[in-house]
Amino acid sequence: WEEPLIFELNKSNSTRQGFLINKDEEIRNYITEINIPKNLLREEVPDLPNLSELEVVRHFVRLSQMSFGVDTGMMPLGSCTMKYNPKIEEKAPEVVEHHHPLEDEDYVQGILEMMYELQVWLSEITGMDECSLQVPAGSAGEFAGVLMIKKFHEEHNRNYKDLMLVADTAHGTNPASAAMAGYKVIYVKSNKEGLVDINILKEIVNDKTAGFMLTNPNTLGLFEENILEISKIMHSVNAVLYYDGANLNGILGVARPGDMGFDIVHLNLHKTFAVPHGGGGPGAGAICAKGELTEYLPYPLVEKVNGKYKLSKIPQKSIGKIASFYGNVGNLARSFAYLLGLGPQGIQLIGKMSTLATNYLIAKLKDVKELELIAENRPRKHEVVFSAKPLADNYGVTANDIAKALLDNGFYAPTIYFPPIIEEALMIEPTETEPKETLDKFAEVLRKIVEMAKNNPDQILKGPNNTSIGRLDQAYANHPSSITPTYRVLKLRKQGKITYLK
Amino acid sequence: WEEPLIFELNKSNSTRQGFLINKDEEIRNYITEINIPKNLLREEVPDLPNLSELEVVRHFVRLSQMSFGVDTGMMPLGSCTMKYNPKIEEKAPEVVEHHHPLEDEDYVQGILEMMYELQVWLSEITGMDECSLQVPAGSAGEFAGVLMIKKFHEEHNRNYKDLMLVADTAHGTNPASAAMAGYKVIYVKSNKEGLVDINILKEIVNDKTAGFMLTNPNTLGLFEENILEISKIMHSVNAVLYYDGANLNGILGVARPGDMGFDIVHLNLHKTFAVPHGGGGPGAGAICAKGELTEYLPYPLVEKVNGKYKLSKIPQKSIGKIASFYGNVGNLARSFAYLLGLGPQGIQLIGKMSTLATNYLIAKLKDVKELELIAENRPRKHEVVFSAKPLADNYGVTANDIAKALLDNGFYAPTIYFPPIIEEALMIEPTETEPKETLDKFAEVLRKIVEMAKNNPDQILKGPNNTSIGRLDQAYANHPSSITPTYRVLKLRKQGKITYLK
Amino acid sequence: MYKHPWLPNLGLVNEMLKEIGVANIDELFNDIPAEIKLNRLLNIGRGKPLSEYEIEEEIKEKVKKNIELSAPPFIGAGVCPHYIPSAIKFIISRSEFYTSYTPYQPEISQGLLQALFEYQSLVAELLEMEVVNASMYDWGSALAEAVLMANRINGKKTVLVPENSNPFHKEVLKTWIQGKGIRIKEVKYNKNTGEIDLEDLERKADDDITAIYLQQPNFFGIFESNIEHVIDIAKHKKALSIVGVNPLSLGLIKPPGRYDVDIAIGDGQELGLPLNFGGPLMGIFAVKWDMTLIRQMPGRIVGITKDNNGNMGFTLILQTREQFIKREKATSNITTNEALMAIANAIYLSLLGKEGIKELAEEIYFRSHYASKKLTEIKDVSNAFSSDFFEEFVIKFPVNYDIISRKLKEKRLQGGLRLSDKTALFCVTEIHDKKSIDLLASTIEEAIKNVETS
Amino acid sequence: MYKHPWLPNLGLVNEMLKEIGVANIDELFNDIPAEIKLNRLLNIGRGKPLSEYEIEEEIKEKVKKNIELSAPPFIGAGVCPHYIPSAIKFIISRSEFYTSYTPYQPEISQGLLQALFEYQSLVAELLEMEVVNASMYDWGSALAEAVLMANRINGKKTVLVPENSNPFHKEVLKTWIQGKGIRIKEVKYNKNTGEIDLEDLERKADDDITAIYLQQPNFFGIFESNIEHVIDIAKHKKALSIVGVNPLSLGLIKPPGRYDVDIAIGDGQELGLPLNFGGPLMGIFAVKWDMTLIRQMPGRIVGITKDNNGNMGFTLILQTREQFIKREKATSNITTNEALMAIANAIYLSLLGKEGIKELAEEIYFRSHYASKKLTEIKDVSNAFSSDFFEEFVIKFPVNYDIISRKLKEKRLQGGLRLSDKTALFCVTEIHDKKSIDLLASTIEEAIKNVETS
Repeated sequence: WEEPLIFELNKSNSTRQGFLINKDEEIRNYITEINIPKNLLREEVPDLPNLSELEVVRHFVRLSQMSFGVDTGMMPLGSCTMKYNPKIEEKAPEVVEHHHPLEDEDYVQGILEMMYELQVWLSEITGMDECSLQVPAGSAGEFAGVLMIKKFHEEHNRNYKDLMLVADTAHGTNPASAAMAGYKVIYVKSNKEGLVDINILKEIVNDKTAGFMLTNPNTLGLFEENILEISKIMHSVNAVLYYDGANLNGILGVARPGDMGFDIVHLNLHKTFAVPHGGGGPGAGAICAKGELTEYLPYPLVEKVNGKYKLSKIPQKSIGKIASFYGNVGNLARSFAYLLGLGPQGIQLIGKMSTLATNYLIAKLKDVKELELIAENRPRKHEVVFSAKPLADNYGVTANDIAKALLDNGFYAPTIYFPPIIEEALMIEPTETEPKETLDKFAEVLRKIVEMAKNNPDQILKGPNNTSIGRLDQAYANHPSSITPTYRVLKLRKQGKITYLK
Repeated sequence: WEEPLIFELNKSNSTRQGFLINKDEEIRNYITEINIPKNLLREEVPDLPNLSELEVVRHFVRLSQMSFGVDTGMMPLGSCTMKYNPKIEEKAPEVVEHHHPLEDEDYVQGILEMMYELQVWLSEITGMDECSLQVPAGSAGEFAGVLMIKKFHEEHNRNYKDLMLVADTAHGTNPASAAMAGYKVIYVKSNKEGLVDINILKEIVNDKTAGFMLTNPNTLGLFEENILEISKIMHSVNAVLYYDGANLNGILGVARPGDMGFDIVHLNLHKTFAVPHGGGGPGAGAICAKGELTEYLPYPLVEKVNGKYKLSKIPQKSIGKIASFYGNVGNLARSFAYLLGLGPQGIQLIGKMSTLATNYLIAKLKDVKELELIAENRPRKHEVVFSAKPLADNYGVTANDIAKALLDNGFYAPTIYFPPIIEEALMIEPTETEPKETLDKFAEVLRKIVEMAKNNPDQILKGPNNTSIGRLDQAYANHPSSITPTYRVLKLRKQGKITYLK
Repeated sequence: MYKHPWLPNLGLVNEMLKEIGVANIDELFNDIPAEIKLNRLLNIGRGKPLSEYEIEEEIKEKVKKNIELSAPPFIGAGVCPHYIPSAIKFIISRSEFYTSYTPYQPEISQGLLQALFEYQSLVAELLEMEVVNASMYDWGSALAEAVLMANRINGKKTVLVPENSNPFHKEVLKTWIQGKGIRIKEVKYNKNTGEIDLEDLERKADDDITAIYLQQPNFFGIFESNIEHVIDIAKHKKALSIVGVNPLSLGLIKPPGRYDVDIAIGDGQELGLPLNFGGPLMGIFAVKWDMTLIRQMPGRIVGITKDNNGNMGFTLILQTREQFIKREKATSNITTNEALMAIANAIYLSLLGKEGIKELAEEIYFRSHYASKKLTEIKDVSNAFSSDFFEEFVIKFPVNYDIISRKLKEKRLQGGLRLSDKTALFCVTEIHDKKSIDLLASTIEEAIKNVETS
Repeated sequence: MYKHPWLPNLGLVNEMLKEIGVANIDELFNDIPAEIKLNRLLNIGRGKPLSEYEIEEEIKEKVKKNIELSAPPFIGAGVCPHYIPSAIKFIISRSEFYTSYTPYQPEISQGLLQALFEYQSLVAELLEMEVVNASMYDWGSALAEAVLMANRINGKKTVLVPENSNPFHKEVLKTWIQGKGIRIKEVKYNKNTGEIDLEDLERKADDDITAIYLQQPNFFGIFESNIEHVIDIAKHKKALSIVGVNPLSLGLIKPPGRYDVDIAIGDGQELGLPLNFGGPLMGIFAVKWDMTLIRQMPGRIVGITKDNNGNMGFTLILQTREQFIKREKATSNITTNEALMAIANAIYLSLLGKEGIKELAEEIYFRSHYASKKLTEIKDVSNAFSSDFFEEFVIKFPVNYDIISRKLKEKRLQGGLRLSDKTALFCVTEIHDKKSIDLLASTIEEAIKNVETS
């Protein structure tokens, strides 16, 4: 079905309002005038829709029904860790919901204690000395980490260090974050096994190397087994080894970045620690460091002073604040509840069971020759990347087509075309929360799609067919003559008030 | 799509559990044994499914997506008053949620005050002297009312009164309730205008008449304009005039049953006062009475004694208790919030705006000759009943077929084949909460369906086509050889342990 | 008033009137005699339509006028506090369930129908009975409907009800059967064990009994150990057997289906519903595989069927028993039931699973026995009955229970239900922790000591 | 551990290992060097997996360790308490929104995409600007991204920031621009009016300024009355103009689009989000219809397109700016944003409508002026600035504000934000009722009197 734009619901253009404003008559008798200078007053009311509560609720309920979440089915989006979000987590924001970030600390001891415990737990989990919860999402964590590296070198008069190494399997956010902090980015090529090529690394690394941004397991789901040597190489030139926590799920409870030689770690709480992804956000993050680097963490951290929790800890050389206040505390509360539910015994099973799920899925698909694997004898951790190149080459069915076919079969699609070193990549992360039955079904559907791609490629190329709309035109969406980022643009274009975007 | 039965999700038959039981080890050290006599112990664990939280949540979320509520679209179910349920109502059950019905009254003054206020407001709304909130739904209210009539006559030594009059347009619950109370039911025929035939009534009424169960406006949406005369006739033989509140919405704030001469009134709070219908329940009700009859109301009522609210009011000749405790208090709280939001000015508009909506819909359809109206010049109140007899006679398209066609067009269906005096009845109640745009769309779709019924009846007879399943086989569902009311029956039948139902 | 969030057409009145062809709304009410028109505002609410914010403030005020207890109430009498998994409220709040109605149109309500079918099926497994309806209002009305049903089947006019069954349910029963002239005959219980007095039962079971009712565990929380015997008597007297059960206890004890009872009833409140000050509750109603029973069963039932393509589907079945077809000959007048609560029960049982229900029943058993033990360790305090119990139990005190109640109130505790001057019925579940139970015991001990020393 | 509600496959490990062809799970970790394997339990949580019940108890304990205020906090600084209509939480809790992710596959996420498009469109109307992205983290990071964007466009290295703009946002700005070597030059404000000092601005606006930032109303709640002038200076210096707005104030005052600003930013927290102890907030980011600006804009944008049958649909547009295509050349590193909060904003604005937003802004205006008046009626208490204000305002006291804070604490009130020894910034919205405001005023009066009499 199809739902009109919210601006087009009230066709009769009648006066409606979805909730009433509570007006205090006594106060209005007391303050009778508005004294804002005339030239500042709004002349035309904003063109918002006038709707009753029913219309607004029904509209958005219908829109929701045209969406897909983990609660509706498996979302094997690689590197996104779309695990199930336990419903008990939704009680946790009660701790923070009604409190202002600038309230007297005595009013918010419960919140601060929770943040303190989370700081301690995340340090323990990562093997780092200290964590700051400032960062509202993963890429903000990366950015903070890179700024820490930069300031660290500046404080040590190593301003000449202007190169940031990034693995060629890294998430796109890594180079973007490094660039935002003013670094030049050097990509480190992977070897045939999909791992950092140590020889190349040795050649690249020099005195100008500021740091190396790595995720381990990497985006192929492979554990960088030479991590200790990598660490040695980096530290030999005073470079900082940075851990991108996006892929932590596959080794959670099994190994810790801190023990591998990493100096800085960022975490995506919305991935590894089960904060719901909310259609793109809000997430939550943490940025952790070891040794001297803890002095550079974004402030403030919670500390316990004479039995009272305070937001007073400001690391000596802190890079500053990343967010207006203390990060996405509402979501920190959700992760807090999640960790309570796991406990020491539960958390050690996350890495194991998610890795088991990935390798099980691989095993179920190992005889499908059209889905190629790099380093096929290596076990994967949280995810696996198949290449659908044989299908693209021989039948014209691309990774994108396979993605659309999955949508038609009750599954969300994997991450596609990533990492870029794998052609026609299908990046699949099943997570530990999908029952074996669902993994079996997913493997079966993927197998069926591959068969169909070979026998009847046209049908796949026409897909998806079961979704609320057919395959969308990306060129039209982005063309300067038709690009429409808001309803306002649509209206103005119709009125001839704006034209070609230039 | 299709969702397996919950018993068939865990195909691997593995140990799973959706939530953990909190076990107190200290207590288990203290109480170490279970001393239940051996012969009482359960031998086989119940055959419940073993599922993770994700599986349970995903299963029921998917099932919900195969359902339809007011939040998804208009539900014109006649006499069901499927109005929009404001979301603020969902805060209201906080007042009652965690309180036990037998708690000390000092602990629940907030609840009791709310119940007290609601008793008073509902008395004011109905024009009655007193209301009891004991009844968990409408038919329980009817039953209570009829029992009151019975006891009232018994107390006055009128045991010979064993006939209960019921209008032939009445809801099926009226005769059912009367029969449950031991009355013989006499149907009062309607005249050509769809109203109680006064002449017939006069003929029927005699000393044995215990009461008359009437709804006004009746199920044709017509106001019984002779209500004062009816009342006089009934009272002349000491019979009780009973008001079925199912149809109150159309005159809410405009006229009151108490002022019409009714002695007892039941209310469906889930209809008139916006309690969500919950897929069939829970509802909430009230039973109200005037004068002497208040002494027969089900107990307990809330009263205010020295500034304290108490559940101590037990009408002198009370028929007793209808529910184990005090009715569906959680839903009373929702109606309480609803009434606060309406206020005196809002509530008087409910009857007007719902009546306006009905007559508007009629006007939009008045040129559709295939939808016939009895007493077509009379204004309707909350609802209207069309007869699709011309379509059934000429094209073989029945009211049921039209209902299915509506499902295919984004609407729920009207109530059909009711009241029985109208052939091929389509009973439509739009309510005051549907925007004019929706009414227009509904009229347009209905018009389109009528056209299609004439031009291409086969297509309609094959419907519905857009629903998750095709038209269902009622004979198979009810046949003694295939009837399957539980999964247990399905299993036992497969195992040959049960056969033909006899 | 020209706008209100719940009234979308206030600004369109004239336009709509024009389409109708009348001048004003009042014309649509011309058929109402002038003398019964209201012509004034109703005196309800707070004198004006409140904004959402103001409604919420009113609700908060009511919450504040209640008192929050320092521990979950130790009172039960058939309605007991339990932990409710978050998934339940989450699911039943989904609009498609919550704002829907009785699935008269099965094709568009398959999800709702399947959920109700699953409720029926899950409870059927718990009870080991074949047919379960999609809910009655509560245990009390389920009992009443069971007796009315027995009367419809065998036409007899006396029902035997033990004195140790829930008095609140009995009150409801009494109300409901008065119209049909059915009499209740009460059966004594053994004052030592707390179980039903079989001799008295046999004595009273004459040929006019329509049904025998038994509650397991009974109102005192005591396990009845002679159910077979009771069922035998019923069969012998051609009366129906009705057994009321606490569904959670069935994690430990034999289900009614194993005794070949005719009708099993109970309340689903303990399967995932809040206390709700006593409502909504959730009446369970089940019968065995017998056409006579099924045909006379009250309430809605969902069954499996097929669509025109042979796909499995769900629909309401046996509707010819219902009031909208049978009118005064219907098996019951019930239409609106507790469907959403039935779905809550289904979710709860699905989350618990085979092992969970056993673990939970055990935990409740342990905690209630711990509480009983702690209380009876107090000097002169004892168990009123000797037989084993589940969740609820009766304690005998050396002082008037009112004195104890008053003391408990000082600590914002809700003690058990007063049964007599010196006895009370307590309820202890998995949400009463050791600390709370110990506080209950120490407070009671203190109250008793105060009396002794004063 | 053989079962856990969030780990469905614990009982299937062997079966799954067999399919894989390894003997145990550890084999799957053979590539991890032994010396970095953990081999012990992590010391987190409460030593064991807690049941849901126990988790809830822990949450309740944390809630109890907070203190519930006797009135909504009178503190703002850009994050203000408002009434949140129930429909918002209800809708954003729908699984299909809540547990979904960035709509990489538009065909299956049309609802989510449309909701985000509607957010963009509603805010566009409020701002009267043509392009709005689907959210930044918060106002602070939106400001930082705006300055980084200006720098990308014109390569210049100084940003002018008024002293009367929000210091918390400035802190964030400072952090974010350090990597690019951009400097902040602060512009003074008029100590009487509280508005920006135009002379100082002109003085500091040299050729190296990349952008000029202005906040309206500013940090002190004061309306800036010379925005045109500021924009002119920016244009003249070929710098970008960035205006930060309180979105609710736009119910009353002229939107940034009317001043032809290049970039408008703000926080959606005041459009239907709880305080959340400062997060999640919701960064608004908008630009005018200009290709250079749009191409350099950070964050995700949803646009209209067509499907292969010509039906209108929605998809992410301009993705070539983003990190997953452009990597180090991306306009920003942002991926996860505040999408769900954007939907909350969209619902809020849809519920408010044209009239509602004006009424609400007026109500806030009236109440904040009432509070200001009540406070300044106290002897020796005055407004710090003379220009008119909205929602927030600065009050000057005759005594040290710490003394006042202490007194407020006795009544469980949260006063304004201390700006100096004797000034504080207060926030008053539609949820501060007359009673609470009067209590605030009387408590402060008492505190001052106490000092005078002691």
